[in-house]
Amino acid sequence: MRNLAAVLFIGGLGFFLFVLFFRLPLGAPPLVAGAAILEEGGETVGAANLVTAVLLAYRGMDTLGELSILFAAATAVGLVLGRRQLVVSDPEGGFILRAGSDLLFPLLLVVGLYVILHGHLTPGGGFQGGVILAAAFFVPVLARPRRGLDHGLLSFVEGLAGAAFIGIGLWALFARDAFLEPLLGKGVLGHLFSAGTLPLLSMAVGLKVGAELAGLMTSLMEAEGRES
Amino acid sequence: MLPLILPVVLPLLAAFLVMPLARMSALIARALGPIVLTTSLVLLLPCCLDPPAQPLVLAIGNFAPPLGIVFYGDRLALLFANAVALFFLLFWDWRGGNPQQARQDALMLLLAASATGLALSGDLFNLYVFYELAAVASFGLVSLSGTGPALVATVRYLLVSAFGSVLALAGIALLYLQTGTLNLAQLGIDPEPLQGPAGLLAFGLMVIGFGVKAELFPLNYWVPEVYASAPARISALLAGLISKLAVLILLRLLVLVYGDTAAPQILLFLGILTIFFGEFSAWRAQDFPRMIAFSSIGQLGLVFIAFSLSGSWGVLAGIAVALHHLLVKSALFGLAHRWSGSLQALTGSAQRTPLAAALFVLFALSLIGVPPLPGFWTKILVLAGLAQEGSALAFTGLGAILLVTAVEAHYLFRFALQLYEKVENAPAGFRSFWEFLPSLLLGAALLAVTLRINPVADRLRAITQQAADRSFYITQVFPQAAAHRKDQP
Amino acid sequence: MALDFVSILYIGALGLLLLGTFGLVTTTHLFRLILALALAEAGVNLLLILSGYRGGAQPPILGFGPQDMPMVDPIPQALVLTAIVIGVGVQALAVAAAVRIYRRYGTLDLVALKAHLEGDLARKQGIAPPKSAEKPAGERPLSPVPPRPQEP
Amino acid sequence: MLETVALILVILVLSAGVLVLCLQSLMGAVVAASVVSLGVSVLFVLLRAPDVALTEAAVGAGLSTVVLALGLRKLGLWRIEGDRGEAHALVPTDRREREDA
Repeated sequence: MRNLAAVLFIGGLGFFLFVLFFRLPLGAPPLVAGAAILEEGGETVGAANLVTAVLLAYRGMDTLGELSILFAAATAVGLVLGRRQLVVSDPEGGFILRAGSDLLFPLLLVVGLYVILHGHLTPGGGFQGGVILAAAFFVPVLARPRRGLDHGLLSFVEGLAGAAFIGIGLWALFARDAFLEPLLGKGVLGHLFSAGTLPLLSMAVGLKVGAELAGLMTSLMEAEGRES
Repeated sequence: MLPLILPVVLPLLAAFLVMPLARMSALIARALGPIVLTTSLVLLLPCCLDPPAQPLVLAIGNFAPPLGIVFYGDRLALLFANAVALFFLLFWDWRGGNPQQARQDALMLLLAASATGLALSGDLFNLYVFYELAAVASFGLVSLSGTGPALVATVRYLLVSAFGSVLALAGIALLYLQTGTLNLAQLGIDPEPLQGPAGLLAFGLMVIGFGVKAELFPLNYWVPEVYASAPARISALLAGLISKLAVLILLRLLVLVYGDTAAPQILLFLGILTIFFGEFSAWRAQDFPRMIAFSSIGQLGLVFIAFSLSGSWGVLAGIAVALHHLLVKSALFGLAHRWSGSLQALTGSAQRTPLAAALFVLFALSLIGVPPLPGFWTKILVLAGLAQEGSALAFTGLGAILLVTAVEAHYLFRFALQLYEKVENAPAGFRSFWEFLPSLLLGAALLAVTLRINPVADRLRAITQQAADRSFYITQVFPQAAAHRKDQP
Repeated sequence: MALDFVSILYIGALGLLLLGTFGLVTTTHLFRLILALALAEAGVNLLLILSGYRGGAQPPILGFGPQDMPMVDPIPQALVLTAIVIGVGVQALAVAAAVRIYRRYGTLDLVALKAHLEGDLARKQGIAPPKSAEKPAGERPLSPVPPRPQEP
Repeated sequence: MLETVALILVILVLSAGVLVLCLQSLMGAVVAASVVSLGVSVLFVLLRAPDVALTEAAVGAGLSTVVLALGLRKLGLWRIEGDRGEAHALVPTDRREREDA
């Protein structure tokens, strides 16, 4: 019964979508908002990477929402897994793992920061760099599980980075009467110091995402919790 | 413009800061939430009591509408934004004492911010983001007790909700593919291409997606377990407030784009199914939280039936039913805080806590629609609208509402009689009347509305007039589009 | 009909979406449901990116290719970035809850879990546990695992 | 040329997707899911979306695989027999006895 309903629903949906396919302007969509951004994005925002311009300037509110969602998820994971002092049963990694992690840590850190800071110029940005940062901090945990990560410090970084994002937005609110309007000079298109406050926002996003994901992975790893 | 942006942003800021602050001073961290919510209320209340003639429109970051995100605060949106601040203050966990208090407060604040955003945002994808934020925050809050049932209920809710989000996102992708814009007003400027099959499919997907939180029929089987295992405060907020905000998204789409299509018929059909499912399950329910959870599903079916009525009548009826349900259902869940057991175990509760039992009777009467309580007027609005419609489906809806009203009356009276039964050792119930203070306040509000039904009705008509007017919305967001329209009639 | 580039991708996106939906509706194992959800999400993300693609265009990065070439729409790309992040957040939460649930009930089968859930709720609220129609009384949903005594 | 690459990738992604749903080993299914993500991220490159491709590769193929694998490890569930009910067999025997009593 359940499967029959499923097949019917999926068949119906698939049929609809396939039939509609011939009416949809695939491959030649009506660019409305997109065309305008392509035209003026570089000048108004000053970022060469227009995706970053959309993400942090035009649709900055979405990015704030996205940060909040990740924060909510991390908070809920903490709530679900409990906050007891957990006994980590994993043994110390072998020499190769430990040496490898020592080697990887600074490399990943630099790459992560590079990706974050060049978000407005090249593909990548706060979020992608943040994932790399999280990996940088997670690899040593894999090698030496007992040392773990300081969750207090992580929540501090997380909170302050999020507050910094909103703070930059509020600064614009009071300076120009528009929340999240990019401030500071736009600089020369394509230079590192350009696009006004965008790199700062990117930095905040990167730190927040990095701290959140690192915390998430470590708490999943440590979740040796007993029955509640 | 501050009333539009700060009620969304300040709770987010506070949520980010609660946990670091809690490490320094628990007191400050605890005070942060109420302070922020009160600030929002102070900012919003003047706009709601004495609404500006023109809606507040705010382009975030000063990026002109189709490029950036727009916040649109007409009377309806401001009313809901106000209700968010008010209800979160009412159902705030004032007592505290949870070992994970900071996390819980952070999630409450995130939920408050997302709810305000849902009321105010005028951008489809931004609405989706706020909707997801509301979903994720509520997952955390529902599983607050950490017991097995709470976790299982959360996971079921999470899977249904995530599936709904995927469908809603597919709908948004289909819309974007056809129009190249996400701005609601711009979608409304030229709705004709969207009224074909592709547009209707997109609408259907979004109805299913956003219908998850609005407790609409196919995807609402998570409701009873979640409301039965979550803390009653959270159930009150989810059933009362968040479900209405999900409905608000669909209302905007209906008014701006899909008013003249088959979409209202879809809603009417789903609404009838929802109302049957909800009320008959409520009739069979054996415990108090699940009874009112199912009854909440039934009421939302009524909301959808109301919104399917054509023209501004439907909007008026829908808003009236939604506001009435917001008031009554939040209050009933406020009572569920202590009355969490089976109906049988609550027999004779009126002996110890007569005030709570009286409140229940008051809300039950309004829910059934006994005159002169507001519930009566809202039901009359819907029934009159359905009678005017005249189609076969509309008459089916009419019959359905009358039938389920009888069912509703039966189970609510049955329970009310049980409450007043004389028994030897009556259940303890509430320890003090502080425990149902929110319900008491809401009951007083209900009585106040009953006594001053005319001014309230006038206010509702003013709200509807703005909310039901497609070209009004478009003109407010795109003044130049309106001028363009006048040139070529 | 020769398949062009865009239709191939459209079919791929649709296929992923439908596969994921199929998995979501037919599976009852919690962990596999999480995976099916990821499939559906990947399909929708592809669909969204596809809605901004136009043939013969270059990535929306200034100074990346020749000056006057048309570029693809950057908005859907930003949307998908947001959607991916949301997806991973929800996924992590689901995994964490699954871990806790498995420790509590010893199963990840949603049908069994639903039975446990109703039994537990019924016990908490002091009502008769729901009778399942298809099973005889002896094989009613197992009573949930009693909480293990807390070690000091 | 572009069509051929796309076709191969789509077939790869869809078959990996089928594997996700029907592989017995959950770890295998997780790996298949990460193959799907990787394939999709290459498709994003073909669709001129380098930012998204980078994210999908980092998140879908990396982060989410790590999260799922960590979850599986915590569950002690590298492998299960069938999808329904049989998972009970994983409960320690003493606990099962208590349940059955």
